[in-house]
Amino acid sequence: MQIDFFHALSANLLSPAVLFFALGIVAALIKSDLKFPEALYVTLTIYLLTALGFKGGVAISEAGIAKVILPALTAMLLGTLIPLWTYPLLRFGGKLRPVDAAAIAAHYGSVSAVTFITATNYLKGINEPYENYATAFLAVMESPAIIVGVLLGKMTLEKQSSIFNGSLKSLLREAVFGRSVFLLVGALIVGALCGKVGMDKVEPFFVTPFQGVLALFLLEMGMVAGQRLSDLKKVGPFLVAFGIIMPLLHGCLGVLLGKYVGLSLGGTTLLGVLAASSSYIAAPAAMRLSLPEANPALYLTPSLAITFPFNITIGIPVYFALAKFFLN
Amino acid sequence: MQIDFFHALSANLLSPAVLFFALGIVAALIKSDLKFPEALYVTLTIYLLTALGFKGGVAISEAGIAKVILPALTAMLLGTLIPLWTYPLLRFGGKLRPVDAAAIAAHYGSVSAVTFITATNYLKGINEPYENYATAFLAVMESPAIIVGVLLGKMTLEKQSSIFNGSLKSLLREAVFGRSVFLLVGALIVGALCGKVGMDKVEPFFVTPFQGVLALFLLEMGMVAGQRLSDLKKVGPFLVAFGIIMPLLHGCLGVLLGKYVGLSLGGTTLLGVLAASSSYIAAPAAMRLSLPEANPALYLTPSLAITFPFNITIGIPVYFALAKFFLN
Amino acid sequence: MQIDFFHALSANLLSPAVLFFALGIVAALIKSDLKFPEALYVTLTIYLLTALGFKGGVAISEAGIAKVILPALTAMLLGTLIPLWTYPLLRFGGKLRPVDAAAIAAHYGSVSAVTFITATNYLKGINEPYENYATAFLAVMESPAIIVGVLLGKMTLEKQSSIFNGSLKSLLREAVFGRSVFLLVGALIVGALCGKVGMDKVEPFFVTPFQGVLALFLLEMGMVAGQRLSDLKKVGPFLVAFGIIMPLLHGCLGVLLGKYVGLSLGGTTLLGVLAASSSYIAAPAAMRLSLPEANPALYLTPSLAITFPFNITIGIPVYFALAKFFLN
Amino acid sequence: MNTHPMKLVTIICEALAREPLKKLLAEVGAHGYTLFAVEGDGSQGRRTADIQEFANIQVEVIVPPPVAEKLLSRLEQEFFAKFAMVAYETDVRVLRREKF
Amino acid sequence: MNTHPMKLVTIICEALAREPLKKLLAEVGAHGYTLFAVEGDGSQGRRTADIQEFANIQVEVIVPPPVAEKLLSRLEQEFFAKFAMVAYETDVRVLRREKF
Amino acid sequence: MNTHPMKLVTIICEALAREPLKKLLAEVGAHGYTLFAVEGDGSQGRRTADIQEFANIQVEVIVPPPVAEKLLSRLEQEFFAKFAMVAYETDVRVLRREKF
Ligand SMILES: Nc1ncnc2c1ncn2[C@@H]1O[C@H](COP(=O)(O)O)[C@@H](O)[C@H]1O
Ligand SMILES: Nc1ncnc2c1ncn2[C@@H]1O[C@H](COP(=O)(O)O)[C@@H](O)[C@H]1O
Ligand SMILES: Nc1ncnc2c1ncn2[C@@H]1O[C@H](COP(=O)(O)O)[C@@H](O)[C@H]1O
Ligand code: NA
Ligand code: NA
Ligand code: NA
Repeated sequence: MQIDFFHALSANLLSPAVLFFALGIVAALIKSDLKFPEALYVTLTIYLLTALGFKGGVAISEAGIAKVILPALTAMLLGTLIPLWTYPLLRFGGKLRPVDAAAIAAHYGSVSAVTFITATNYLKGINEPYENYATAFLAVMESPAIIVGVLLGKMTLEKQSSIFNGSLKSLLREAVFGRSVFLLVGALIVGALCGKVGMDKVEPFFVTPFQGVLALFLLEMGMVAGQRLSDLKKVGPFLVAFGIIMPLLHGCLGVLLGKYVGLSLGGTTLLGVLAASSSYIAAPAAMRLSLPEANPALYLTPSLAITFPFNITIGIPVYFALAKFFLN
Repeated sequence: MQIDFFHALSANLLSPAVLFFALGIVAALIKSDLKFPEALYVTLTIYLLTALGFKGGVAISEAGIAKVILPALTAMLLGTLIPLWTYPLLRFGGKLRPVDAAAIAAHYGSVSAVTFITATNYLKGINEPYENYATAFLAVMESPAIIVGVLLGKMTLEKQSSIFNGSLKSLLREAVFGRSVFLLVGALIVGALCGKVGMDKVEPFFVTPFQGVLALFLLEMGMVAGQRLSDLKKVGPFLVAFGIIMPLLHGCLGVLLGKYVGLSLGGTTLLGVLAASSSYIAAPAAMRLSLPEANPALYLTPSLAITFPFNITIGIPVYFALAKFFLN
Repeated sequence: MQIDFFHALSANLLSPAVLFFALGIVAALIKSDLKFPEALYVTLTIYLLTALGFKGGVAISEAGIAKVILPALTAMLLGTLIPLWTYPLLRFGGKLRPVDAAAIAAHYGSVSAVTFITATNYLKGINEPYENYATAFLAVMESPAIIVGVLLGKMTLEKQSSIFNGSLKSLLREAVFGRSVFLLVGALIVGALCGKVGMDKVEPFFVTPFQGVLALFLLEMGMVAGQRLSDLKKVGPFLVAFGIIMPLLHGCLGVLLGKYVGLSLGGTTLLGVLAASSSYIAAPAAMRLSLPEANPALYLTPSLAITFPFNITIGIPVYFALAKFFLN
Repeated sequence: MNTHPMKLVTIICEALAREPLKKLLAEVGAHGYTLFAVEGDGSQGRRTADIQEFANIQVEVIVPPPVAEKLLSRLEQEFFAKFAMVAYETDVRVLRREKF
Repeated sequence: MNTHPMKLVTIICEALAREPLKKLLAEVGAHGYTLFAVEGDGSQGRRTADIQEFANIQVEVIVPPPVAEKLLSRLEQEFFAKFAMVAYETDVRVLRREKF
Repeated sequence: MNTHPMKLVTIICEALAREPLKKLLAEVGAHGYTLFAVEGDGSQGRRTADIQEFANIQVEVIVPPPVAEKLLSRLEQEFFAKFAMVAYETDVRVLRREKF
């Protein structure tokens, strides 16, 4: 079992995706002048989300929507609930201001698409099958925690000025129609409508080169995360520990739920990964708009500079090992 | 026959390319913040035109130039003539100003590369072979109608100011050396010189992922077209009807000509598509420069928001059905 | 032998990569409005360097580092030495100012990654195997000549002002951590760590479409080089001749060294190509920063508008013919 | 040729402020604006141009002096506390006064 | 250090005007210019940045006051009717007067 | 609402000057800056936007008048000979004087 785990760990650490991520961190640390153009960053994001959604949609059309509903609802519920215990923990354990606690809780209830993709990559690498429609879990887990977090934060704050009055409405709008959810859900529907026939046409673009594109993207994400490392002093030891321990707890929880809704070993791992992952794009953007009083260093840094690298490198094989353990 | 057509129609409507186009329209309608970077838009255009031209060139080198000349000249003639009847129709039927009638006539005589590509995609999807060198028809049909349209418009206008004196010369220059014609013809020549040997080297880049790239591009084009939908009120019912009926007539005409020059079922369909398609990039740019007095809402909106979506979704299977009907 | 050479030459001239390069030159000469977005240029560079480095690293992991060391050190030595004879030749033969002679010497001792990639492409096209780890030679040859050239130039100049005092330190930093060397060496290490297992995952992205991407990139490079052609009058006949004769001499030298360190026919050709190639990105950037007194037209134009096109079209098959001649 | 004095108000801020800002411009009565992406550094840290959501934009808007005053004072009251932002005004001279 | 008064003429217009504009700049005697892509909104509708042919550019050119006057008046006469365009001038102070 | 006079120093130069320029800005005491890529033409030739290393950037920095003077004079002494560059200052009015 232990040997198994180190095997799984090194399989992850020596994959091109993770190594390019490490290279990106090095680039940031030595202040290399390597820089991805913004347009490339956006393009890679669009590609990864579209490809992911499309594949997921095709998988749903094969498996039938009935099979997907229960685990998807479970995933959504999990995302909604996570802020409810992370908030008091941060508020009273971490002595954080209410608005900061709410913002961080939103991040850890929400999910990271890149972490999810890296996990599917990892499963493919070790030839472990998984439910391709798991993308649907990703799609439904992004927004609920953000909404809960913002509501928690709002309850502690006074009224907003005129321009921002509609902010709750625009938050809900963003949660449903925001860039990433829109692309993911849209491509999911397209994939579900096309099915296998459509997949045959676009497979050489959306599927075959996917892992390579991910490796290139993680090089950039390594730079983005690496630039945040210098902010770690600002967040203090409590949040650093939080950024490692909570993913492990949530990973466990996700794995257990995955088992109870009857997912395969691969799917169970993925639900663990989703629960463990924290958002560093959708959630921070929502906080800046809807909880501008919260301190970005406190919510973005742990999520981007601790939890994200931790999950990418060590977390994923850990959640896989947990899933294996619980499923036997 | 009827069953056949609905089969063909749904094959088109359920293809990833067309569904992503629809998704783009939805994104525009709900004002999603999804946005393709300009650099990505330009890159996709460069890729599609280069790949298309290259494949066409290789096909010419296989088929021999002799086979291509007659249908290419026919296509060119068709493009030149279309403005000659669309102009009076718009002028007297639609009661449009002479300069606007001329500008719209130029658009409908010229062609849309994206519509052409989507049609080849469609033929590939239903396993209907076509002359790959048909790209040459696309290349020669873009400019003639634009020149004719501008000449028609100029005849109704006074003299231009100093800076724009050379405008006719620069129009001809643009018609031959403009971005899209240059890329298409250039890649065509490169492909013709390399032949099959060259194709083997670059096939995994220029051919295999082509359909997927098209799907991504149509997502963006859906957004572009969707943003124009709100301008439809400005153009009035005559132009809306014009934007659907003219393509059908021109499609018929193209199909008939395709039959008489001896093209296959696929090639005949493509000539119909070219005749039916209208320009929404090259022609508007030329009009802004050479007929700045014309009203952009009147020429761009019908072409981009009516004819283009109509052709992409319903038109292509219709022209295919027509080709089938006439060739039997 | 002669027939053989013309065969080899035409195989190169009729490859898609070289033909697209020619098309780019045509675009520049006729002042076409075709333009690649900056982000696309940067993306293609990142892709080519990463893919190249990764493949090289995997090759090292297969061949063992021991096999690579001797030829790599030889390549590095060659790069270091080239400025030592080009400088006096330019200074006294060409009657150039010391600082200009030093700058040009730096360019011709350094290398062009694109020329190298085109050469590997060429070898693949004629089915001539080569040591994949030759990328390591490219990686170690970029910087030494730049450092030597700057040192030569500095010795002839007075002290610098305050902001630029650290310029030598920052030059060394740039030489080791600069964008292109960093990406190349970084991807090399990643590839060496992943080995074959990693390659299997990313091959459809980093290897299969590589030649097509190169063709697209050379279209852009043709435009860049073509825009420089009008500066040729400024550089005078000595530098024009220099830009063709020196590559031939250095190509010979590289081929001979390749033979003595025991490389294969393909590898020997590549060492010849590296020696013959001259830098037009890293070196000019370093000169602008570290030898700003040198005249850019004198160093950039010969390298970019003469040597680069010469090598791409005629040079590569010549160095291949030389390698064949010497190895028999 | 007649040129007329106007105010050019320049606002540099994080991209997230984009939509509220556009709304504000409409409310105070600006007839147009120009906008582009920028990089920057300031009291709230460096803003690189990678993640779109965290990038900076520069908005330039030409308005009559009273509108400029209204715009700046609403920025001060409603935006400065919430967004990384710099705003300043410049005197410019335009053709076609009625356009602004 | 000596600074000298110059005019900065800023022109925001659709990208299609680019080449005629460059020609005009040369004709009135500008010695250089700076240009970048922008998004914008104005009386002739929103200009997004997707289709290159329909995008907006901003051109900035530093010239002596008489050149600025000539430039603006020719813009007014020859360009305003044909292109979506805004132009204005600002007083600036430069080093190296002879450069402009 | 109180606006205060400041200087906006605009520097257009080749991208290679970027790091030395940032260093200079810190040395003279600027509290922030804004930067974006531009195309341009001037006495040292056209700068297109393809090869990053040879592109142009525009840097805008708001500073109190004495800092502007220091900045411009150091640019003149240390940068003009080495880099393709144009620099000028404009009078602007800002909110929150203490920010600059
Ligand atoms: N002194 C300054 N000069 C020019 N731009 C500035 C200055 N200070 C801040 N900025 C810009 O305004 C943005 C927000 O500023 P801040 O709120 O100070 O972080 C920065 O990212 C810069 O782009
Ligand atoms: N008041 C304004 N302030 C700043 N930019 C403007 C303004 N009005 C128009 N523009 C810019 O000028 C372009 C053309 O304006 P228009 O001709 O009014 O459509 C617009 O797309 C904007 O980028
Ligand atoms: N008169 C001018 N107006 C606006 N920008 C200029 C002017 N002259 C030069 N520039 C810009 O400054 C850069 C460097 O100028 P130069 O050193 O003259 O080549 C050019 O590439 C332009 O972007
Ligand atoms: Na989570
Ligand atoms: Na047509
Ligand atoms: Na060399």
